[in-house]
Amino acid sequence: MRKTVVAILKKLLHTVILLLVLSFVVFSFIRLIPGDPVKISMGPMTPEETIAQKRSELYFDRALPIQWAHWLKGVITEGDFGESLFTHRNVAEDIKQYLPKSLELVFYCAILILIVGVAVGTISAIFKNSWLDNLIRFISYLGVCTPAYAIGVLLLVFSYTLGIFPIGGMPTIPDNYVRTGMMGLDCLLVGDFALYGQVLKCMVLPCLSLSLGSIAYMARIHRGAMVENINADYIAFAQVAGVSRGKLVMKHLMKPSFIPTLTIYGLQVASLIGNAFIIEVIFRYPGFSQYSLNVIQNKDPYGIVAVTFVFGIIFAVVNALVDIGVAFLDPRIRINTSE
Amino acid sequence: MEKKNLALNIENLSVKYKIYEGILEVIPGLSMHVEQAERVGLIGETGCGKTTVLKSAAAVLQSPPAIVHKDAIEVCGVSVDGKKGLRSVRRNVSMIFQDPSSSLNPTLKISTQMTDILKSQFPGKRKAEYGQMMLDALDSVSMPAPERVLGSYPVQLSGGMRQRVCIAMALMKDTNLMLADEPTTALDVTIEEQILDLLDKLVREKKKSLILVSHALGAIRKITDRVYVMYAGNVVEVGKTKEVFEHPHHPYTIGLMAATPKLTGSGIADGIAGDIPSYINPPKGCRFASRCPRCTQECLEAPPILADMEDGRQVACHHAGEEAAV
Amino acid sequence: MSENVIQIKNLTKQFKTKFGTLTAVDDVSFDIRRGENFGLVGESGSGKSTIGSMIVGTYGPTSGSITFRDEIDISRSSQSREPSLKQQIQLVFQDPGGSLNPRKTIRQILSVPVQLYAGKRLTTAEVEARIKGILEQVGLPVHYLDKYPRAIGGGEKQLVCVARALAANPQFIVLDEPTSALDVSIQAKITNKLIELQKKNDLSYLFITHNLCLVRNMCDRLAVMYLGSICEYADTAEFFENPRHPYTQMLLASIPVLSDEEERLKPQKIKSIGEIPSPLNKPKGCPFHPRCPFKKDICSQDTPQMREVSPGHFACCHCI
Amino acid sequence: ACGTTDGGGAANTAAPGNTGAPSTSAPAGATVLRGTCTTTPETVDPARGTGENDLMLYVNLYECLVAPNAEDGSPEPQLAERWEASEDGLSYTFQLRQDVTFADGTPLTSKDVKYSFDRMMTMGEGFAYVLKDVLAETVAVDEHTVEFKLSKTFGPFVSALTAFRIVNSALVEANTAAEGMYGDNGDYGTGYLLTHSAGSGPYVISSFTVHDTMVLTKNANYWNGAVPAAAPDTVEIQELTEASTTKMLMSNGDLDFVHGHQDSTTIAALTANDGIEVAELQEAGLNYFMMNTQKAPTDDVHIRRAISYACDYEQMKQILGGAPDANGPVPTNLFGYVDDFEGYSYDLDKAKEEIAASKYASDLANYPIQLDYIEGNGDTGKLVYLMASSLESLGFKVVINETPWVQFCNNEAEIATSPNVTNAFATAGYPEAGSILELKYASWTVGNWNQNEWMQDEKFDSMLNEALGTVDDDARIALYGQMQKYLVEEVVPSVYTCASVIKPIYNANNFEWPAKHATTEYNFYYADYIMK
Amino acid sequence: MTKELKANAAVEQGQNPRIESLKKSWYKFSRNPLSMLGLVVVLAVVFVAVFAPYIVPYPEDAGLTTKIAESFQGPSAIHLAGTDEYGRDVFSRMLIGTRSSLVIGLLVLAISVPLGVILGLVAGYYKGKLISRLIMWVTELFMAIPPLILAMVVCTMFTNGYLFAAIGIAVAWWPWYTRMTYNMVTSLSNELYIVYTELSGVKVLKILLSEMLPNITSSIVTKMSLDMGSIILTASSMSFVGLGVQPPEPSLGAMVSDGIQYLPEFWWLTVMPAIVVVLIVLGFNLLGDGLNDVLSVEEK
Ligand SMILES: Nc1ncnc2c1ncn2[C@@H]1O[C@H](COP(=O)(O)OP(=O)(O)OP(=O)(O)O)[C@@H](O)[C@H]1O
Ligand SMILES: Nc1ncnc2c1ncn2[C@@H]1O[C@H](COP(=O)(O)OP(=O)(O)OP(=O)(O)O)[C@@H](O)[C@H]1O
Ligand SMILES: [Mg+2]
Ligand SMILES: [Mg+2]
Repeated sequence: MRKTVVAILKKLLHTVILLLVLSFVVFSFIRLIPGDPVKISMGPMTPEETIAQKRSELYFDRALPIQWAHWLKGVITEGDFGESLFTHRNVAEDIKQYLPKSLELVFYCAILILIVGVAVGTISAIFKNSWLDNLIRFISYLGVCTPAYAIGVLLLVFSYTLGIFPIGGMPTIPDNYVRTGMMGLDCLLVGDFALYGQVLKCMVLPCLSLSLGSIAYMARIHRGAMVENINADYIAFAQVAGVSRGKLVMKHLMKPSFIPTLTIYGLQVASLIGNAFIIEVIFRYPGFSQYSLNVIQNKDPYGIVAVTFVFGIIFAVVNALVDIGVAFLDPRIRINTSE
Repeated sequence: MEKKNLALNIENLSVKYKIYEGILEVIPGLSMHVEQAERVGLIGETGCGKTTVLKSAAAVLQSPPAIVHKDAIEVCGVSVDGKKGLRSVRRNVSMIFQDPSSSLNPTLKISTQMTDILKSQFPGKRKAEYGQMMLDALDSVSMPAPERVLGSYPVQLSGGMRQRVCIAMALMKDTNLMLADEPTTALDVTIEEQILDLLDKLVREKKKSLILVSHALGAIRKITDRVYVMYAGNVVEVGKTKEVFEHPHHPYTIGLMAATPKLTGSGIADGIAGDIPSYINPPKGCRFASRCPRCTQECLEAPPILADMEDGRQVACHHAGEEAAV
Repeated sequence: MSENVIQIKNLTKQFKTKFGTLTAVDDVSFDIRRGENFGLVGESGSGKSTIGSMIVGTYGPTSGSITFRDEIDISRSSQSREPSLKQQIQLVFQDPGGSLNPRKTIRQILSVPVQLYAGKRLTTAEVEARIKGILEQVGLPVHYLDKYPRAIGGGEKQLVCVARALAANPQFIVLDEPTSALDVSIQAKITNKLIELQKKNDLSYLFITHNLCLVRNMCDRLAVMYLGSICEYADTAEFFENPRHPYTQMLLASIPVLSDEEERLKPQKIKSIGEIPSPLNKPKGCPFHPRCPFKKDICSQDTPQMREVSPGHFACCHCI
Repeated sequence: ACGTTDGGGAANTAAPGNTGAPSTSAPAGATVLRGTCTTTPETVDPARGTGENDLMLYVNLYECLVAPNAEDGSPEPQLAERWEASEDGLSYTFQLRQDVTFADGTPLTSKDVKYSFDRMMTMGEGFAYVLKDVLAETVAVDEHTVEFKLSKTFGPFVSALTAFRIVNSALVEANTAAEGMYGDNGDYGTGYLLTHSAGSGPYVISSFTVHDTMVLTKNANYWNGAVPAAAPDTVEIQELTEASTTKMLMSNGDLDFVHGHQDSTTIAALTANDGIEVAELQEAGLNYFMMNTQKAPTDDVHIRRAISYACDYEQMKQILGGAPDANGPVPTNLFGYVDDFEGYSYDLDKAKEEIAASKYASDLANYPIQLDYIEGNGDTGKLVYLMASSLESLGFKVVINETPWVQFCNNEAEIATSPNVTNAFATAGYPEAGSILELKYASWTVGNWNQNEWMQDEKFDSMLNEALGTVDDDARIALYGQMQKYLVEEVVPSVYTCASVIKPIYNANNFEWPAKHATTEYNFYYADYIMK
Repeated sequence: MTKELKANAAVEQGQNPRIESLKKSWYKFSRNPLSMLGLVVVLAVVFVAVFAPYIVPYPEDAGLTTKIAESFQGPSAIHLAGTDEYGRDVFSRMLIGTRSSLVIGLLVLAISVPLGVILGLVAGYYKGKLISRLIMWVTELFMAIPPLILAMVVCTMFTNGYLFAAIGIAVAWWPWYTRMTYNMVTSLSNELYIVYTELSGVKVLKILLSEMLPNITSSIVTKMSLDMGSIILTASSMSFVGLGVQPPEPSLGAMVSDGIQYLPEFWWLTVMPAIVVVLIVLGFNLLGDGLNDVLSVEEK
């Protein structure tokens, strides 16, 4: 297992290097696009000298490699990702502000997806070909094909008419609560459970809209994996050998079936953050996706680089976690990489 | 024959598989029985339905895709019908599968898999007791270093060790009937011999009934008393093992024996040309007809019935007793 | 006819794997004579296919040499071989299904070697004629040409593979377990066909198998491998009458046979014990010593050398 | 009010505080006013913003020497008691009030004024451009006297001061980072002012999360008597781009007001609810179709006239919910507006005549007109569609582009990427015609999105310079008048669709909207609000 | 069953085997009602996309028409899916919007599939060599970022419009084809028939094109069909935030996003185009699954 972890860490490092190269590519791209983001950021009538001054402060008047090296130096030595032209402050600060909120949202979604997706998939597989199974399959097929924004809008309208959940926004977290930047977690850390409850309540709709598609997909994958494994010899063997039915399904069948599910799960969770912006916009959730959308639309150079970088890291970390999870579940992999 | 005393009785079993291309009529109507403490062999070409028969006997055939009809399947007098029956039947059979590497759960430790079996067989014991039982079971299959094996995952074991584990697990259940589906095909000859000897010994010691399926005709000859020869889902010949091997009656059996290379170096007969017919729309006459040197019009029209011969053998051939023709 | 088709000297092949170096073939020497059917027997993982692969040039050996017809050094991988050499050494695999492209008809499959080795541009008619000729040789009906591999049986597929090898008009064919994926009844047909074709076309075979009975019935000479080394190597008849190496004896003793007559031919006093070790951690000394009932101290120290125990009969054991 | 519509150019929905759950930041019993807008300001720094949303915030936090008065927007004293101009118009001396303190209690002195002006002029952002070539030096004569030395006469000088806000120099200096792009001045406090206020206004920023929420609380030390008790203790403004959410929150009662250019359907839907009302605030701005005078085919004045005739003014006004007429380039409510010329009316026949007179008459199909507008900017899309279909009926080929705000700005920055015509609202930077005339038609202000006309008209430039340099009000108005006439009759750079009216929606059950102020942003002066 | 028999029989008689095998696949395919449903939907979508301007009731509504007086009418016999804020017929716009969805989907595939597959073939064949590592490295580079973000970044770097939306998505899409092809080629390289052709000295290009490519086409085609759905979803998510097809040209995602501000009163503005998106995606997914069934079964 240790060697597996080492192997995975190596892969992570590899990704970081990849991302550095990518940041260079993005830099070049941004320099190539027409338009002057610095000028735009400074308002319509700002004189050219001031803009030039700003440009030079941001290293935008230097050759690409120099600019990139400067940026890289900042990132490495002081975690300084450069100044965002969109928020006028250090991108690192922006990340600090927005990312935890998105991570928290995604965290709840991830839990929801895992539990509901697997549960539904399992039920569907156990009652294979029954009307329940068919119904679940039909719904999950629809779920996979429905864009998240449509689900979001639907939930918005429903909840508006029924008035159950708040339809947008988050409670204000007092400044002295802030520790991690994750709203719910901060409330918990402080011990304010009432506020935590409110945070949770506000997260219900964005969470649901973001997860339903993935839940449907997961249910499909998990059902498929279960159904495939039901036919495996070892299940028949365990059955004849006398393993009880509950154990057979929940342990002997579940564990191997979970391997493909987990891989897909990782992909889904990683892409949640990237896909969340629409939901964040609709539900006024002040998260990182929305920020990404903004910096992208504003062609904010350092913002875009940081956003791609952060997403890359998240992707890599999630994948690494999945790799570890799979290695944990599947001794074949664990043993093959560590012997 | 006193049916109550049979370890296994299958009457007129028919199995179809529903697949994408259509319906495979694999087993059209098969009967077989195993007496108490009898060891029976089941041989036949790949895909002739041996595993299907065993799985139906152990009531673990997946349906769908399998569609099973039968007059009766009884294990030690208990019919597999109904939920209760199913459970008690499963309690009365053990089975070893073709491929040891696919019949152990790759994601669970050997000890976990064994404990789960023990827990359902002997509920409410302490952990240490289960541990001891597992060690005993592994000992009984002469497993080297049983402790290490218990802590391992299947991938960490060699093929021979895995098969031993499977046998140990199958033996944990105190059953009358043991079904062994090609327990040695995945193994090398020298290891195969060890496993067969082991199986033979255990079954003899515990006076179990055994069905052994194997491609290795030699193994069948060594271990079993009686043999069923199957071709394309049908039993074509039944008889005492030695006799069938020495004097096969059915043209398929004859071809099979002749085609098997001998240690004597007497050359190899030309074998049987052709393939098993498709199970989708199988021929309405004898399923062997297309490959049979004795084939006549009759064979193409009506399926032969398994008929008693004077020497106690049963053969399903319209031309039984015409060995000379081959 | 004592001219050697293939001469193998001190052939060694090591693979670098994640878990260390794996010596798949360890200092192996033998030769195959012209027109001979040479059997290579051994348990799974003993390195038989690796030898075959080196002969056909899938990869080159780590050390040692392979000589073709006493003159041409072929211990190089296939890329650096000239086409004529590739043509003269052909290969038939164990798995007939896997060795035919499922997307091509038999005609397309066979036309590849026909055109490739013709040495000149052939017209469609010429190609067709040659393909039909070859198909006839292996005894398949012409209408098979338009079928896809999945539409024909396993035995027939293997015949197509043989036909494809023959289409190159080779001198030597490596047969890597050509029948072990097939049923006995079909195996017989293929082996007989192979023998027939060998006679007709003056071919030499390296016949790789783990079925000793089959070797008994079709090979002229054979070598037995265990964990990458050859432990015994002799004429077929001599070998079966007088097996010398403990492993060969154990192997012979383990063969399940169909009659009492055969039973009597088996060595009686030896029983199979132990497990085959992984080639990754081969035992020191004689690779067989952990399982050997006759082992002495020296067996776990020194690797035994191949010795000629009687004319043409070699064995590799300290105790002989 | 100033030159830009809101930063995002989007429908200015205003975000309420927290609607999901009651606010926890305000103490119990405190009144909270919750609003939304589509883009909240990026900084609290008064030297940087010029957008409507920036100004709405600034008026609550900062004060100027002079402020526009409520009736007509003309300057009246705020921090200054009085002022006088020198004879030659090159020096202005301001006497400051003595009782002013900043929110932290520090008294306001001439040092602060000098610091604020120096800071703005050095930074060069925001409204600095107005005085860029005019203000030579700011001198703190004594503690409460400031003298501005001008390098040339500038008629609208006092008026322009309404855009220059005074910051607490001690506070800013104490929070200035040493490193920055302003040499000795380090970052000039820009970092601090990103999220903190340093003014003397009735409110202070208590929390500012960029592009998310800003929370204002009452300034306890307000110098001008306590902030009325009826005014909200806390104002929470959230950024909210999704109109549907805004709408639902509003009708749920979770929201007190929604700022900005909502489209007419939303307004109609919302006002149907009990207590929800709409305020109509006419800005010192217009809706313009800005025609590029440098690009074919709009470089031909006949084509520009044709477009002016092709505009269905009545229907457009209707689409915008009955906006007042625009007559000429200067908003009718702006100081310096003159009405002594005839504008254009919807007349397709005249349009055809003009086309026939143009050099592109035979070749219209080869000169497609690219028509851009800002994504999500209320009902402007409909105006553009109406115009485009009208033009197509005249035989033009029209390509429409709905452009995100930033893209829009980017395109306008260079002539190469500027389209033929754009539609946008433009407003004056300070309450005088000169402001909008300069912003929209001077040859030196091209490259900003307010001027897609790309005017390079020497005659106009000299007229403008003359007018701006004229200190006498009446003379200046006369000159403004000539310029307006010249533009409408000879240059025809834009189509003046109608006046710009913003329509904030508010919940009259929750608070009472104060009397209307002539200058838009002062309608969002929360100290005047009366909570219920 | 009789049809099956005939199909079998035809193959037996050795008519053109390729056509016969196609016929057989078609027969299998046609027996699955869901796959057929998918096919029908996809055909309908294609038909609509091609002929929309000729069959819709108000073709002019795809353009600059404004009929303010008719705006916001609910679904009725005259306007099947109601009218929007400009008084345009939503039904007509939906059908015409289908076209842009499809065109973007096809463009993306047309760019990413050849690119991805060629790179994958080369990288797979030369596995372990420098060129292969380089290709796979670049592939990974592009896969390290969520596709939607990547597509948007690329998109904003260009101007708006069909082609650039397609390029943006394609930039995020090709790596998946490269990786898929790479994986298939590397596993094919171990297939004995490839080993054989390599050993017998067949040229690399021929191995890649005539031995390998036919074996991966069915997987690629299946993936393409499934991807069409995802691409259309992605494109609609992008046009939801204003990237891609520009108004007045209708695009389904933009219709939904424009309509959101009129919720809940004028629900048809969002609900109708959303249903169409779901339907199109569903169609391609069903078709893809159907193809997958037929083609992968055929492989065995
Ligand atoms: N789950 C299944 N679905 C569809 N067809 C099946 C299934 N299981 C078995 N079959 C078919 O039934 C036939 C008989 O299968 P079975 O496994 O019983 O043969 P067998 O005699 O055990 O063969 P082998 O010697 O290869 O193990 C085969 O043709 C096989 O294709
Ligand atoms: N390309 C390779 N890389 C690494 N190890 C290999 C490779 N090819 C073969 N081996 C290893 O070399 C050893 C000998 O393999 P080989 O295939 O020659 O055995 P074999 O005698 O043909 O066995 P079988 O009867 O199973 O075919 C095995 O342990 C195998 O795992
Ligand atoms: Mg079987
Ligand atoms: Mg081999």
